[in-house]
Amino acid sequence: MATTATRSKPSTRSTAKSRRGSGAVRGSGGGSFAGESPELLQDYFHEMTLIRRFEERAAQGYTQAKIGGYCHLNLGEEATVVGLMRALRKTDLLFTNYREHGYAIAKGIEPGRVMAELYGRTTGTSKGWGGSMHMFDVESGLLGGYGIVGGQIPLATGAALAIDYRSGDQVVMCQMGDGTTNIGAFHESLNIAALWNLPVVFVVINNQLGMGTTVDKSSAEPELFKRASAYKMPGERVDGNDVLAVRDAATRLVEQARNGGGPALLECVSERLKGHSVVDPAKYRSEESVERAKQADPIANFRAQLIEAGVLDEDTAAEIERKAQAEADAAVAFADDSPHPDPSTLFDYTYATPVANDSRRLPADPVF
Amino acid sequence: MATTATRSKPSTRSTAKSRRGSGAVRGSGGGSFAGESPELLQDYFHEMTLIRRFEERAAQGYTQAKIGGYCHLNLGEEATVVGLMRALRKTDLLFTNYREHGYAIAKGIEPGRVMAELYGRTTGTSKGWGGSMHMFDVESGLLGGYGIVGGQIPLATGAALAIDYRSGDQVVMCQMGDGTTNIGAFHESLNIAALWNLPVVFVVINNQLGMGTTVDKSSAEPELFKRASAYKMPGERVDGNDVLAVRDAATRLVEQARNGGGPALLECVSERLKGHSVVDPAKYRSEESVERAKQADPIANFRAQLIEAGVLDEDTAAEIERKAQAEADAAVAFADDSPHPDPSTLFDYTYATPVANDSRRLPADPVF
Amino acid sequence: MAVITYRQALHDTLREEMLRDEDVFLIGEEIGVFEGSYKITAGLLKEFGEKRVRDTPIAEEGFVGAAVGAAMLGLRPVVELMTINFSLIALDQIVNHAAKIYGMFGGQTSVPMVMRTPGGGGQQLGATHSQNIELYYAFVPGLKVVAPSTPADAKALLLASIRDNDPVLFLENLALYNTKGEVPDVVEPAEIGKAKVTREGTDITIIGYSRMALVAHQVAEKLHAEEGINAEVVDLRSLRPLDRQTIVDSVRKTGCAVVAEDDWLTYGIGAEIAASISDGAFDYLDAPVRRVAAAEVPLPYAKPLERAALPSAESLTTAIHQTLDAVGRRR
Amino acid sequence: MAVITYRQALHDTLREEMLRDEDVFLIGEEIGVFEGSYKITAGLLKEFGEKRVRDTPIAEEGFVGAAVGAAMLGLRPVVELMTINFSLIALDQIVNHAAKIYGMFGGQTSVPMVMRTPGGGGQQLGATHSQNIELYYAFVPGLKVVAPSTPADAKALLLASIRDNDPVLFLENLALYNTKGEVPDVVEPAEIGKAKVTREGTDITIIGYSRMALVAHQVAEKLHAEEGINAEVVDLRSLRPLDRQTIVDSVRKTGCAVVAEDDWLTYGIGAEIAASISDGAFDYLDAPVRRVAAAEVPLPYAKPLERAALPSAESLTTAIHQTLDAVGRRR
Ligand SMILES: Cc1ncc(C[n+]2csc(CCOP(=O)(O)OP(=O)(O)O)c2C)c(N)n1
Ligand SMILES: Cc1ncc(C[n+]2csc(CCOP(=O)(O)OP(=O)(O)O)c2C)c(N)n1
Ligand SMILES: [Mg+2]
Ligand SMILES: [Mg+2]
Repeated sequence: MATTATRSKPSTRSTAKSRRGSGAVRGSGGGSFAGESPELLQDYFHEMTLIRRFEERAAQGYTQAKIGGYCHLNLGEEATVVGLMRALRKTDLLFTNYREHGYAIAKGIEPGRVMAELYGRTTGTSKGWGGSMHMFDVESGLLGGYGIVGGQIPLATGAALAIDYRSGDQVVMCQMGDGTTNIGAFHESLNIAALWNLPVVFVVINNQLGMGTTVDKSSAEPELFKRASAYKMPGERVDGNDVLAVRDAATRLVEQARNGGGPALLECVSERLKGHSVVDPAKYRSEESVERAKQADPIANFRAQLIEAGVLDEDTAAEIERKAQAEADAAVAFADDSPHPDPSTLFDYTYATPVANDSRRLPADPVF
Repeated sequence: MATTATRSKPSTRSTAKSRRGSGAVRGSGGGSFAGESPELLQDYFHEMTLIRRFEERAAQGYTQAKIGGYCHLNLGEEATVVGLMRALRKTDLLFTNYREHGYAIAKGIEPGRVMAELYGRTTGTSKGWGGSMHMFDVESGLLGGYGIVGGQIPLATGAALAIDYRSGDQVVMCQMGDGTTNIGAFHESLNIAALWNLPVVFVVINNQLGMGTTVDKSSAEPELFKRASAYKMPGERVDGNDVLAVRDAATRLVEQARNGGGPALLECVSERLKGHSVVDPAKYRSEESVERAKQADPIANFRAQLIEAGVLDEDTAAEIERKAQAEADAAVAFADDSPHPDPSTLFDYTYATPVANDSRRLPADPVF
Repeated sequence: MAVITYRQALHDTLREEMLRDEDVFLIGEEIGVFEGSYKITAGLLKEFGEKRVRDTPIAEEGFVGAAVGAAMLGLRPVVELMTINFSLIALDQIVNHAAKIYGMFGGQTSVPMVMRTPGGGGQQLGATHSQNIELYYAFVPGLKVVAPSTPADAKALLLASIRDNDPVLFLENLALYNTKGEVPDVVEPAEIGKAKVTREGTDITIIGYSRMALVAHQVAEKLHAEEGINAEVVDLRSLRPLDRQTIVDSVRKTGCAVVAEDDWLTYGIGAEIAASISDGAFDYLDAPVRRVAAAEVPLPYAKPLERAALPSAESLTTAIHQTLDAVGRRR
Repeated sequence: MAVITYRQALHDTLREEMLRDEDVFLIGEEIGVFEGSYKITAGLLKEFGEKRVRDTPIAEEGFVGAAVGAAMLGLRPVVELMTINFSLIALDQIVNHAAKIYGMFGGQTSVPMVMRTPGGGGQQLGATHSQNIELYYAFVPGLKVVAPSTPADAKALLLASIRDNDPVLFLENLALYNTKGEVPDVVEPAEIGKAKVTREGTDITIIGYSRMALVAHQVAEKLHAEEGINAEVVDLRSLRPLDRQTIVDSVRKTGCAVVAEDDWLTYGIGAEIAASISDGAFDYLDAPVRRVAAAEVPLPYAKPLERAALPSAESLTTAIHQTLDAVGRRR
């Protein structure tokens, strides 16, 4: 492996700058959308908006007690989500944390199936067994949302090991939050991935908050991408509010991994628009930080930029927004119409290989 | 905390050089022992030799089945052990791994009590409850040898937290092996220590081997001191075969920690003269690596250098060696003469606060 | 005497102990700025400052181990592990270090620390966030494990745990935090290792701990009111040590027993209770000890499945009825 | 039919399965260059190369989790955890991931992996290196746990475990590696979840697993030869699922039982065995089920203390004698 290469992004892409909002010149190839296909840009805008609308409906479903458990939303992280997913092929594999509704959609799962999972229905991505934190779909390559902080990192590393073992050409992307870089599994896995030169890109969504803990209160090195150097791994930071910047950086690192260049760490700096989960009013948050997050809203800014660049006009934008809303609504309708799992299926998924003397006892059943 | 400061040692102290053995000019202040007290140098030589003789007797005791369990020796690491311990005050606290006989002695425990622990006797450092891997002595500030790889690192961090909590002026030293830098506890603890600016110095004894696994097969960044930068912590590498270099580096970092400068990581590059533990013939080791270790023998080299520098003559050296041998022999005699713990004491140390309904059942006893 | 919630009892006790003893401090994830995932520590950061209320990185092994190390030097850390599920990451530090350090070094240093953590399912949190794995701690010599079911016991046992010189796993339960009960104005520390008969009766013994001790008590009251069944209820309160004598004394009186537990049946806490009853009341038992426990599956998210899998007042009532039928004591 | 050691049986089976199936690979600490801490994998690195025999950093959580991830993609990793004590560090990956992934995602991906690991005390390894914590796995739905006591069973169960599509904890024991036994030339995979009556008898049932199943068998033979006692011995072989029927059938015949286990008594594996016997053979039992288990202390290093704390042929014999006395069947 080459020597450490921790590159920080050029300042046009720096967080500080584009965080100020639409006034800043954003830098996809020099301030415009030069070289980008307008359809694709509209498509990004649509997908980001769809995720926004979807999450709003999820929050609503939670309030209506249609959704239970914990429910963590991607509000504010839509540019990161879409940018990252556009760097992956359909056959590439994704492991995420519990904040994964948007990823599930952007990786190609029908929004209805994602909502149905939140509703705990048999049509859901995990047949109602997983809920918000545990979406899964083999066909789309989403190998799971995971609720244990850091739990997905060794798994993703192992999936990359399997690809390498079989000389496959897939790449694994492993998403995680900023707070997650402090847990042991992060360290053990990045070391293993680098040591064995595995095709996996680790992505840290640095929304600058754990639940209420700021990144500088939890990470002694708050410039998280620099941690890659402890494993001689390339590390980069990108503006997570800039969908193209995210896409480009991720594409580069994913293709590097695909071509035998080994693992990398990509940090996407973004903002969490709301609380840690639906039930968190985020009272601990400073007004300034809330305001900053609002200003950084990647969808509002992208919309304004696309209009300014003539890629979108108000009508098309509104049309796309209506479409996204309709899709989110349709997802809810699909979920609501889907069947609940039957209690008789309770013992269907304890083991993949049937086994003698497996317990199938309900709480009121005697042992003999 | 200041920005990353990973300093590698000047080349006169580099491993490569002094590893070649006594021919190299060693660099304590410029090739001589300028400024060093001859008594102190003799004292170091004596202590290193004592540890060597002690470990040889331990190996013998193991072969005679006087010692059981696992038994890991400090053979080859004597310069590191003595250099590190001379940087600590008596009141400073030490946490080590299971390879700690030499540290126990150099931190001030009577060799007889160390050997008695190996022999499992009541006069041992842990009253026979701990054995080779688990020495402990409050008075000398040895807060334990630990057999679980990495287990001592969170503990040492917590001890430093307690010192900080009480505004004490002690420093904690936390010793570990090179292989141990790959475990999660290392990462979690160094982050916490740096985040909270705790008075702890982490010391990695890089003998370049786990059990049979070389450091480059286990650490993606084999220059282990560089890992400190992931926590914005100072990291240094020192020649572990050079007792003065080790002492000086350790003293600097220990005093820095004492004065509020926060934690640091010190890597001491050394060689393991024998197998991982007494029973390991180390067949996996290349001839070249065995030869290199022999050439690097810190005691033989130090002896030659002291003689060359006129600090020692052959007679004094031989006298010191006889004394060390006699002390090691006396330790064995003390251990051999000490009583075995009585089975009636089996339930003495389950709880510090006595508690109702505690089980004191032997295997053949009925529950009622 | 005031009626307060289980949450309030915990909060008040932490606060009082911090006021009483400078060596007591709190450490855990999101206990300060966020005021605790379940708000037990609300307000304490503001009152005591960062030194006494320490927010940690997400690093269960690191911060639990740090608490162990601090306790070795005589501090009295009270760790909050956000839920017992996450404690698995810290298990090596708890089982191989906290529990062993006193014995392994021949009694030279004790580890006076408390690890507070809630277990429990029923909140649709799915397979990894709904477990009842107190067994992992109750099994380990060197640890003490308490599991109060009422606000008063929560207070008395938390006092005892903080003042104890050994590592104590203090089991809470998500479903108990909002339950209410009377708490005396002055509470003495409870004696760890002792069960309590919370309802006297003669027909059957129901044994539970944590949430299921409360459910057991409610079921017993209901059976009495509606069917005249007079059940004795034993709240274990301490899982290690286990107060076998109190259990056995009760069963010697009633002749039959049902264990109510939130964990999985096979190898669960109830197995030891049942085995101990057989050990100590063999000649008094008129029927096998029934165990009401969770179905042995990774707990599903969907409500109908989750409900089917978890023990409840209903399943406990069924088991009690069937046991009374078996011994011919159903009225 | 050849007489080989338990170690050899494991080694041969690993080798044969690697030859049979390209997807089987070994992963663990010091299994390659060092040839395994207990030399089970000796020679395999040389034969199969680094891809199939993968030495890992000391990072149990990382490499066990990596094996889980590889298994999700259809490989069949066989993990060596150097001793079960170190598995605590990987427990979150085993309990919250390997065991949950099949169910939590609604059966979409299975985790075909084996975790081989030895438990056991008696080697003066001290409190942290001598534990028998198979309970931590046996308790968990989604895992399968096997614990063979003979070379033949080691082979048959390892074959079954490697070919099974679920995560299997394969329990070995330091004291078994050098024991010898007959192994047929052709071995079929055993059926996981089934116990085996390894000695038929009518006077008493002795139940054990792993090392204590062997000790139980030896004790039974000795009691027969020296005292004419005719004990039936049940080797559990599988701890999850647990074959209650075989145990209960035996006790229905003999009327009394002793459980022999290497772990701690309270909440140990034997508690479930005793409780299950009470559940299934209540009317046949003439005395409480005796459990012979380790003293509940952090195991001391010194030989006299260690010896006092651990179960043995002697303590098992005492318990058998006392149980036979209690039922009036001592000859
Ligand atoms: C091992 C573990 N510890 C604690 C938690 C509780 N928890 C859930 S999310 C979270 C914060 C994670 O923060 P970050 O990694 O920044 O991700 P974000 O939620 O901001 O996306 C915590 C502490 C958990 N799920 N798992
Ligand atoms: C958690 C854990 N995993 C594995 C082991 C087994 N083990 C004991 S020592 C050792 C190698 C440690 O190497 P290093 O850290 O370099 O220390 P050294 O022995 O060279 O001093 C291993 C793998 C253990 N004791 N604990
Ligand atoms: Mg975050
Ligand atoms: Mg080493």
